[in-house]
Amino acid sequence: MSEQKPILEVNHLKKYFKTPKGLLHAVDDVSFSIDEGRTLGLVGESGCGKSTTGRAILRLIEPTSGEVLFKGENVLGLDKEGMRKKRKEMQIIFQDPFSSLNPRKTISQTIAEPLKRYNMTSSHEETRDKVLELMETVGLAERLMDTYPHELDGGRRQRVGIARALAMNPSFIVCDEPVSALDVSIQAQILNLMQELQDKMGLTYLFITHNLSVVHHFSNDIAVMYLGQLIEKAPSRELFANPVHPYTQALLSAIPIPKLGRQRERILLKGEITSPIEPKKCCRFAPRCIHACDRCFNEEPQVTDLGNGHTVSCFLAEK
Amino acid sequence: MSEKNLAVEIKDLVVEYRTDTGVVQALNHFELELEKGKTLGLVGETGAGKTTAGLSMLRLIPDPPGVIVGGSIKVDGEEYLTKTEKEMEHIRGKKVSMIFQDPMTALNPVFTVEDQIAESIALHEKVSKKEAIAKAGDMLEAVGIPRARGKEYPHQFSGGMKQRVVIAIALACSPSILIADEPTTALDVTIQAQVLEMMKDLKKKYETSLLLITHDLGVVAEICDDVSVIYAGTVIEHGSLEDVFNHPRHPYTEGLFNSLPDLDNPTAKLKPIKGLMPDPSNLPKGCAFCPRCEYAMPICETEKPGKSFRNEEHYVRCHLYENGDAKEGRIGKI
Amino acid sequence: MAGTATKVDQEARGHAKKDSQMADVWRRFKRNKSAVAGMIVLTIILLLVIFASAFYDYEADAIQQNVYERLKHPFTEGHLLGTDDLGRDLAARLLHGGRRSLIISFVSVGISVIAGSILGAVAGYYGGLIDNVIMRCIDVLMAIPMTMLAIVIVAALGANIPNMIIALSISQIPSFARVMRGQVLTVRGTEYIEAARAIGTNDASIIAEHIVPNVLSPIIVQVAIRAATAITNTATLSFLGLGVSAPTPEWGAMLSSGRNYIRDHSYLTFIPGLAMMFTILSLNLLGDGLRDALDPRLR
Amino acid sequence: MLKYVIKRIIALIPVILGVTLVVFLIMQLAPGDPARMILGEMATPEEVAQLRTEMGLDQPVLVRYINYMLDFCRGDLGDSYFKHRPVLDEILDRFPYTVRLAAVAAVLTVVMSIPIGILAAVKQNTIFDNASLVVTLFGISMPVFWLGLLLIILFSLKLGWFPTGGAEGWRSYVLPAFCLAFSNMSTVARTTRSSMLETIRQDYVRTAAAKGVPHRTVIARHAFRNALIPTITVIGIQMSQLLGGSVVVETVFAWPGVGRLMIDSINSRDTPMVLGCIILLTIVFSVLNLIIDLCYGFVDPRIKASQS
Amino acid sequence: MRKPRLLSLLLALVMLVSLATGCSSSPSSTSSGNEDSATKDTLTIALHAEPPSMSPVDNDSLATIYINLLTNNLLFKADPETLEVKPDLCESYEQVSDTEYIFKLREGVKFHHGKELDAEDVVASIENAKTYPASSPYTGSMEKVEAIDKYQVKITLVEPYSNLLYDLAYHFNYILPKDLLESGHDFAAEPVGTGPYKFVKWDRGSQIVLEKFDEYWDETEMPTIKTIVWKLIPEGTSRTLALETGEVDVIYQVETADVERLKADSKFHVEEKTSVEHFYITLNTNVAPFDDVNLRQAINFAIDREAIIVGALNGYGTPAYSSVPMGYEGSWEGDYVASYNLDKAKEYMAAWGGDPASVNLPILCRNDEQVRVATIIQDNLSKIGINVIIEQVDTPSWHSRMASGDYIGGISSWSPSNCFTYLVRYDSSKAEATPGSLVDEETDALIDKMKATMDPDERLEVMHQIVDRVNQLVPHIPLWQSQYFRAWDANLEGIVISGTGYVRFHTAKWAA
Repeated sequence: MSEQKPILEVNHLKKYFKTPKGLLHAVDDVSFSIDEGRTLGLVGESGCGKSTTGRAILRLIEPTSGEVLFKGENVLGLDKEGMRKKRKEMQIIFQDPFSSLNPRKTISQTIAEPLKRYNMTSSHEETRDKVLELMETVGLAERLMDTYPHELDGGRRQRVGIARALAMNPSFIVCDEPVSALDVSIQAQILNLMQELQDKMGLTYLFITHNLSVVHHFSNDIAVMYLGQLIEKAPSRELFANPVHPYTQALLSAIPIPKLGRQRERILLKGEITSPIEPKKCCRFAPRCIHACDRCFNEEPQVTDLGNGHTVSCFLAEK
Repeated sequence: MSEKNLAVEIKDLVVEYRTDTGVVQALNHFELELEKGKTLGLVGETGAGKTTAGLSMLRLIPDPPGVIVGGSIKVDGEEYLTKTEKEMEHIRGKKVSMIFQDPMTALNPVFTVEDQIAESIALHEKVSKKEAIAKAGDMLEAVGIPRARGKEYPHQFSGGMKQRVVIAIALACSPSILIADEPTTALDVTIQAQVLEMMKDLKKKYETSLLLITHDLGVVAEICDDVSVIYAGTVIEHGSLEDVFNHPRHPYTEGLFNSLPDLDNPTAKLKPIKGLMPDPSNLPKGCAFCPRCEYAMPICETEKPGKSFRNEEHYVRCHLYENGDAKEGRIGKI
Repeated sequence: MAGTATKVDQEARGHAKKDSQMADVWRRFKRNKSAVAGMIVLTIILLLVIFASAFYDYEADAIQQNVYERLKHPFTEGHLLGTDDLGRDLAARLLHGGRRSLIISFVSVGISVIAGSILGAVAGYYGGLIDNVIMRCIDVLMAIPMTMLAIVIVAALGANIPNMIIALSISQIPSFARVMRGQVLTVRGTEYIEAARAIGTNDASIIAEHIVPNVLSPIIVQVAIRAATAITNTATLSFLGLGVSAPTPEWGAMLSSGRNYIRDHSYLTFIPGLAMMFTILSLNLLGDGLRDALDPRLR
Repeated sequence: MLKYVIKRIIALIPVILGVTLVVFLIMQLAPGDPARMILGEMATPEEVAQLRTEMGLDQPVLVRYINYMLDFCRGDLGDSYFKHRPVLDEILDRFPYTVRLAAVAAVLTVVMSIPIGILAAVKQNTIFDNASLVVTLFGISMPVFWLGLLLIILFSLKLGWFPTGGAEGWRSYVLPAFCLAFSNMSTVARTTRSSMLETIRQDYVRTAAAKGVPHRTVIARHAFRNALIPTITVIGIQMSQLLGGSVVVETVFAWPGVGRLMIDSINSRDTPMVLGCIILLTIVFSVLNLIIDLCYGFVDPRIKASQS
Repeated sequence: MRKPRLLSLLLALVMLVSLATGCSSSPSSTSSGNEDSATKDTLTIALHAEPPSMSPVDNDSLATIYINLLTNNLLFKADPETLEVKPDLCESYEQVSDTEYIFKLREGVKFHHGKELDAEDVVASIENAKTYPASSPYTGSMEKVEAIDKYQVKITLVEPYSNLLYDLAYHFNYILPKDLLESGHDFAAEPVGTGPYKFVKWDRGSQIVLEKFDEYWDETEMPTIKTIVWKLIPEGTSRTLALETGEVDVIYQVETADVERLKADSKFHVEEKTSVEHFYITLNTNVAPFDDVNLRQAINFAIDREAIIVGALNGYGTPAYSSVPMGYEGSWEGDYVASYNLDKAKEYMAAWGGDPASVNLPILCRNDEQVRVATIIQDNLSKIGINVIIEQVDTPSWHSRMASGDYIGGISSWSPSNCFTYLVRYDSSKAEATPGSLVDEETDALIDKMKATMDPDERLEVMHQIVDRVNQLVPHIPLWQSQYFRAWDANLEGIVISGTGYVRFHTAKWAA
């Protein structure tokens, strides 16, 4: 429905891990697309496969099957050299600022590394200038060039991670829980920074997080994952206004709102999340769903399109 | 000041960490009042000293490097700072219990869940081993875990279930005060909801006074009666939930609310607090928040602000309200 | 890292001062007095041994036998530390002997650290079949008790310095390989390695630039401690008759041949023995000091 | 659990194959011809050649290795070149002594080093911590034979408390076992100390303290149990040191063990005997490691789960 | 953290130093040990190395020889002082022809397992010894051994051979019971014979226990001590310590370093004896220039044997100049013997005429002592321009290099039981066994003559001629004869040490 062609299309992406007890379905037939310059929020609780999806798209983990079309070209088919070139345009920001920077390298060395890899700068001075420029864009003071990660706090380390990702001016960035490890005040600074970068450089984000209030603020569309499957996707305002899948409803009702008088009737899920190993043919949320009928326990729900970008995989929607 | 029935009263508490790289002032004249049967939220960011406050109540601050320099901690009228280690051992787990943040590492991996609960019971209530195990089973049921799973080991439980066990341990001897340090931060939001719900019920059932240490204002709104906002080791604002949420006075409290995305107006731009977290090993002379405060005045750099009261409960430490009138908020006016 | 920094640690640590990483390591190393003492003693020993020929001539004092000067006690004139059963000056043999002992132990540890680290790194990084094959070979070497392996090799190839170096290094390779493999496995899982792969870095430079610098500190500690063990092992080989052949001076050989005179001329054992002990002690103290100074967790 | 033990025993076979191959090849490199050693200087070349064929020494190395392994599977380790006795009998006569000495030394190591490790951790950076570190360092820095001789002089000759050697009665165990234990103590003590320091910092130790558990019980019950695992690993590795070190101790204290036998057979190029000794020590070492792994399971339920 | 660690370092050092001084001070009185010797009825002997086997025929380790002296008897035995051959199990003998002897056995001699000794036993024993190649020098001469009747044995020789009686007195020809030989009894593990002591048990690696054989046939040398224990102590210093603490009563190999201290202590008796163990340099006569006798004589005269004794052997040993060790019945120096005389050495060098600088003499040594000796020789020969190179190798490689002729010089040693066997070694037939040995017809002829002459005095004369001949050819440069040190408890009496250094314990007894 939107005229722009999607920059990224993911079709039937699967990733299974071999475990002693059988195949673990981490990502099970996930499909979605993101238009250029927009942000898709990917939410779900721990163990739902959102992080694996992000890494599989960039082939940091080799997916089992599926198709990832970036600007029309299937990334999964590329050979080593082809993939290396494609990595210039597809980058990633990590969650833990403490472990995503090499403790033995100074800030300027870390940021300069991508430039060196693709020899985008010919001389030492040019590299230095480019690094300074990047540090400027992410709000890092020049004097920090020769400091080591252990001397910086979480917020500034995350800025270094972003600078490193921007070095090859990519067009698409996977953000894997970029602010979850930060304090509230620093979190806001980083989110604003990412917003400005998107507006200025037309970046496309896949924003992975478990914090629903942040995803609502930051993304244009939101996709909800449960146990390796994408169960609902919609523009963020539509999803919060009219959640269809029972899990999405429970998820949204569980958000603690920092305002008085807004406490809503909470939907408490019963039981625990089931095991993703060798899952049966059924709706995986059925054991915890209050509306579950026997159809939910025997068939796998198909994706139903409710119009203006709102899709859901639940038998309730099919009626 | 109406005569409140105080479970915990902390006055003028100063705690320092003396390390080789310098002296870290974790708590500077920290004060706190927890009324019996009420829940007080202690809100602050990393490094503000919230955990140190909780630990000093139980005298569990690792020494070295931690040192309680001065101040007083009165629980039900008894001064805890002068008690001997033996006396504290009888208090911990009996009168005052504490829950910690990360359930993954809070339980000892080599003992069964049942043993770890029964240990606390056997310590404080002169009961036989068998009775302690039975009581531990009851506690498991109370936190929603089938008694039969008592024989299992921590690695066989999910994060949420482990936190329930930690709560069962803490409440095993029905303490009068429970300190919860970020109990649900490490949990998924649906599990967090279940645990918060359970904590509310158990609080009523055992009439425990709860000190909830957290950085999540949403959780505070859910469960707390009063709120204290801590910054660089000092309580800069305290009041009832309604006072602090609807009438925030201190610029830092206001900055916290502005840093959070507003579900009602999601696309509104965030107004973060500029600058960095304060370095506790060399705090500024005057008000600790001064370097990051938009309303900073020259006096802020030199003197520490005193308390200004908006009403009986609600006070704020900020020079903006120095002339004693914190009723009309000055924020935005200057 | 095991045991994430608990809340209290973060509050206690505050912001580290602004200094480069090496300076930081040196500052924390300086605080550990016994490690500094170890380093000073080791430097003195090294200087004495390196400049041995400045004090005593190798041929004239350490090798030349002088039958009529036999078994003189320490502090007799002309011989500060006395003479051995063939009338050779003990101080001269101590210094020149030290040169051989340290060469044997440092070179053998050098070989085993390089070979062991490469094996461990490859096994740790690539995993799968390679890892299995390498680790099974390491298990075979580990299964044979270290001293036995050295003994068999020296007995087979003959007792001279090169063979002893080979024997000692082969028997130390397993410990380095296992330490390196463990470290590489931990580092390989971290996010900055994933970040390096995300920007298209190939395996070789990931190992060289990202993995090796971060696994060096435990290896350095192992080098100090293994060098100490190598010295004791040379003495054991000498005791079993497989040590350095006479008349070359070497601490282990001097201690071993001096043992027959332990009753009446005990200085023949105590002088080389104490020299070995001080070297080993200081190496171990240095190793401990380095371990604490380089441990990122204590930062 | 049984399945795990069987799996480990099967895994032992390639190790033994590897060990025998390595030692067999090394022994071939050695100069000197056993037949000549047996017949002495005066034997004529024909006599030597005849004996070589008799002993099968003239066949290519690989053929001899395969024959050796075939016999090995039938439990026949061949005859010693010199002792005119099957290798197995000779070793089995001495085997109990080596195992008993190693066991006593191991117990002594554990009894001496673990308490020191714990106390050094609990009383970190005090006099005790440093003194214990230095004393244990003496263990590593003193060559075993020198320590042995000094002990004999002091305790047997001067004080007469213990015999100078031999293997009669418990008193003859004291000095050799102490000698072995003292030289292995340092590594175990240091690992115990560092793993205790590590465990004391863990969250569950603080949870225990918050329960009102007295400090001493927190250390003994909660911290120590978790600190045991890395300590047990090191004890396992030290076992191989123990078996290796016993060669020297057996010589100094005239102990009728396998170590001493091995040295004599290496010097006289008695390959079957050398191989026999090494295989046996490898089996003992691997069995010890298996026992130690099972101890893990006993101490830590997570590992027990992975084993069953 | 700062002070305590340094303090504890010093503390530990003080402790170590006190431990050290404690040991090296003069030996105080040993508390335990040998006061209660009167009631003591065992004799404990320190054993240097465990014998590979106790059978007399399949090895020649010293320990086995000493033990077999107690458990077995021979037809003839060597007299401890004069080394002459005397009858032992055989009562009398008669030489019926050049190649035939008849021996009359003693009657009523019992084996340990009860069987009475008879001629069949002698036949079976010698047949058994013949099956072992190593015994050929001592059994090769006998063609046929047969029992004429219950107590008489007839031996027919291959050719006239004067040394038969000595051969029959050598340990290969111990008399073993026929029934056990046939039943495959393992003599290696359990010796059985007619000797004064019988075997009790062998704890491998620790001790061998023998017990008095009450029905021993020889009343003149009846054993008194009930049990003899051989205790294995490999480490020299530990042996001396065991003696001083009273755990052992006899050491038959005392470390030279401890000799002075034991001599000074009245509680112990130290017996010093020159052995017949003869040390010499074997020169490879196939390799130029060592095939030239003048060069060999130059080396012979240039070596200072006194300095070797004092410098390399701690003063314990006697210089050897003749090509056969002194102490045998046939030993002889004669007038072709060398002495330390540099001028004569230079004369021989001139006679040889070659350029000394071109002469390189690598000497193979097997242990520290031999290396010390070679170092002194290196110093001596440098004075006549010859360059000596010291090569230390371990025993197995020493044997294989000598046997394969891959040597120029090597320090060797030999100590056979009599002069006859020693001289046979200079026969050219031995040249294939050790390439580079003497090959000389005249010497061969003299050796054959020695074998054939039966008359002892005549044979002695021939031996002396052989010695003179070899001394002139000097294929081996004699160096020294080693010194044996035996030490035992002063309360012990009756221990006999023979000329060849063998120790007989069965006559030992504790003083009253």
